[in-house]
Amino acid sequence: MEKELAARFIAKRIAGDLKPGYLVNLGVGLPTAVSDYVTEDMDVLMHGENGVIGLGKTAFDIIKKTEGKDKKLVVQDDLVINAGATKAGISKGASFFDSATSFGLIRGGHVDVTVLGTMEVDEEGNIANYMIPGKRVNGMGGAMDLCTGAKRVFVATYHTSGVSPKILKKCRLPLTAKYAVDTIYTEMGVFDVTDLGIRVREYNPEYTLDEIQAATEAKLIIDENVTTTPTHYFENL
Amino acid sequence: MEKELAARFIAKRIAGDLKPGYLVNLGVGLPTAVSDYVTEDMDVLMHGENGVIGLGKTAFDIIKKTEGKDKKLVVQDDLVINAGATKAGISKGASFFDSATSFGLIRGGHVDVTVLGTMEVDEEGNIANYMIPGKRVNGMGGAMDLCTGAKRVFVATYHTSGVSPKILKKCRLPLTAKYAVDTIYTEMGVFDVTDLGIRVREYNPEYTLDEIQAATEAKLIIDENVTTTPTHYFENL
Amino acid sequence: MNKVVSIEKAIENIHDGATIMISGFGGNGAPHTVIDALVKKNVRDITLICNDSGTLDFGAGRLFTNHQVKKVICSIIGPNPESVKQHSAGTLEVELYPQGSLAEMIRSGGYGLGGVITKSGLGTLVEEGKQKITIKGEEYLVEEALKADFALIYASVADTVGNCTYYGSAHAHAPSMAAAAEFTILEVGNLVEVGELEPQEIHTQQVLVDAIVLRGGK
Amino acid sequence: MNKVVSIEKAIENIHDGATIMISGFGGNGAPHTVIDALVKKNVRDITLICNDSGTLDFGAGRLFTNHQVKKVICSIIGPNPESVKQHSAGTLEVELYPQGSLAEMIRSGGYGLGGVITKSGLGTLVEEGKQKITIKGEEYLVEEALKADFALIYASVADTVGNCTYYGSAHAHAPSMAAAAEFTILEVGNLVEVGELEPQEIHTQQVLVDAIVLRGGK
Repeated sequence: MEKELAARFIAKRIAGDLKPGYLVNLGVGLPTAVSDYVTEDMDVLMHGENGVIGLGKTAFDIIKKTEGKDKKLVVQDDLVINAGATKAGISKGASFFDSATSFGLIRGGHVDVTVLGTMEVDEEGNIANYMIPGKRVNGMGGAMDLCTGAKRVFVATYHTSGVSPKILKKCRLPLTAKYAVDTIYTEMGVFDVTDLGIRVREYNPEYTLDEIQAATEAKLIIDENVTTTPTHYFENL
Repeated sequence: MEKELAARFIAKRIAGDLKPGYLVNLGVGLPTAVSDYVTEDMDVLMHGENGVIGLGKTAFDIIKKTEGKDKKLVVQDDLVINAGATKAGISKGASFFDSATSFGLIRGGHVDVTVLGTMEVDEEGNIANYMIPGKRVNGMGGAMDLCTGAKRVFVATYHTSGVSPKILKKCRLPLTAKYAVDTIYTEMGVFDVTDLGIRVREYNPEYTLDEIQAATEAKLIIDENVTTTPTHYFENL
Repeated sequence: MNKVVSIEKAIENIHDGATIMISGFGGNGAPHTVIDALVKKNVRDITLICNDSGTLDFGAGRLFTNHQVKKVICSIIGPNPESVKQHSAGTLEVELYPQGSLAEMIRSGGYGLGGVITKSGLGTLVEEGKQKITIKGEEYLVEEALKADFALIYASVADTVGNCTYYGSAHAHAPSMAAAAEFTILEVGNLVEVGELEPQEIHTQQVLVDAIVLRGGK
Repeated sequence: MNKVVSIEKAIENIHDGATIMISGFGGNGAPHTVIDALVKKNVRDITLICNDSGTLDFGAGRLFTNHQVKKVICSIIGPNPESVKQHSAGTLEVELYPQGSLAEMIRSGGYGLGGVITKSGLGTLVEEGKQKITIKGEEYLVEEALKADFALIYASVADTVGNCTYYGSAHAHAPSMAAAAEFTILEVGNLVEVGELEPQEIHTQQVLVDAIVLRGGK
């Protein structure tokens, strides 16, 4: 699957697993695209760890919105941004709060799903997505809290780095969190981390199960419940 | 000094030590009377541990006040109460917040003075004011946090229980906090807890220093700086 | 998701033996309508987490009068003679905490922290049997996080999805309790439409509220 | 007590080597006017506590560009190449924390708690050299409280005594920073009279603010 199409397919597939009422936090990069497939009728709320519930998809003029009621709050450069520091809109019923509250909601298990990109993930659900020793230092941001606290951790990633598998027996890079990941979404399928290892829930029929195993370091569990990804996830990407 | 008059004298004397900008928390009982001697020009703010800065002296109709701007907040029985659960007013610039924030302000040293009544206090500044073993259980409420966190702990108390001294060498009742008290205000005078023991800062000239020592179990430090309480504190009580 | 339900529906899953947090301070700001219903339903053996045991006929105190509480975790029981009497008689277990520690213990339960590192209670009976920890040479007491099956809270105004704003002394432990319970019932004085509350005036976020009932049960 | 002062007066006591907390998230909601003045004054050897090191020309990031920071305590430095470069060159000390731990560490410093009991960072490099604690059979990491000499924060609206309300993404760590510093300078977008903010819409209380400056320095 071509890379850009793969990204959109993964995003759409994840959106399909978001249930009404879910509070969802999207990491930067690949995960951000999930919001493109979240429609209003899905009743899903977006969480920004910088202190917002109800992040909107598109940036509308938040300043104009408040001019009516609370003139005193209209300050030229007070914006709503998402966790990637990009200007964002808000949806109806949105709320603002401070970082301590925001991460309280995360650690307290009130965020139903966090979607994160990764460099490595392994069969114990360990995830490594914040640093490569000897390379440019970035910082973990909110990833460790999200991995530890969110009710469900979804990984959105290309199946391989292009050179080598990303789904490993054991992560080699410094971990972001241990035993954290619930499900891995790639262009090749949907993979649940279970106590016995990584189980293929469904796969993209463009690939054979053998091809998928070949692109994966961890031994995949393939049982009689495995299905192919429903065709509608490949449409209107 | 007659008991009711003593209470008013103690309250007025404490009010005299409150400086502009101070955030002050008054305990129930004797300390509550301090607010009677706090005038607006003193620029002192009252803290209620139930989540208010700017508790007013008198209960005015808080409901009526908000009717103009925020109609939706007008609920028949939403009141401002003080920590003694009595209806209270608020002053201009008042703010409401939750208990976690309120005690954060206390523990974080943002309350400049707490005024507490007591059963016992000793020369190390230990204070025992919340329980008598075998007697009716009450609970410590916010007293332990206030004693531990407030910048200055003032004790407002009658000098003796009527039967025995309250200012002891060592508290006998279960402690509310260790090394907590800064100053003790009684009808007999003002007593600072120092590293060397309890020093008489000033005394009520109705008593002799010998009489005061006789009513005190702890050995008092009396040095050349001791004065009598200024006469204006005895006026307009 | 409109969460407004009847009072009967809201409390239908509250069972005997449940751990319940109830907001309010001396009964002020308590969810009186929900408490009414709880008294009527006569749920027994409650472990109650609250600021104080209220008074005989106001706030959470009414549950003591009706002998529904097995254990109370709070900071004051003095003003409710019934709770004091039951404690003396050995029929009510009482766990007392400094009010500020209690506030953080509830918040910690709701916000995924294991406990509270505080000086409040050091050198007193409160520290008995508890862990201590030394940080930068200073000693602190560790108080463990509190969680509950249900939180019953009150707010002056809320929208139909559960965003709400407290007023006056009704704030207290309510926001932390909403986070610390599996199921939170919000009693509201004035219900408004979604969007009527500005984002910055919301004290408790909709995701923490599971059911909404109207004060008076209308 | 009217706390509005000139920007020069507000920062007059900020000295070389000071520990300074600066609010904002990716520079958004940062006190840009105060940062301008700090750059102009050229205060050196700062220990900076902030969410992130901003970008080259926005927010706290400008202090790196001007080589004023000796050490930074934050959760992200990636988006500011200057902070990354100085760190690689060994001229900037960097202490990274999970953002949620950082938030609670600042709050703990402001609210008199010794530290934070969290699972974030367990089993990672973050736990190295730190205390752990077991509560109800579960292991947690202890992260120590943070305090500062100065906090520089921004709010959309404030009254002249320092009560203020944040808006949008400007909230972040500002309320905790205001509590955790010895001296807090509040930069405000719109200044109003005392009494214009309703008690329930105040996010940070006047007692935490020591000086107020107007955005743009007017």
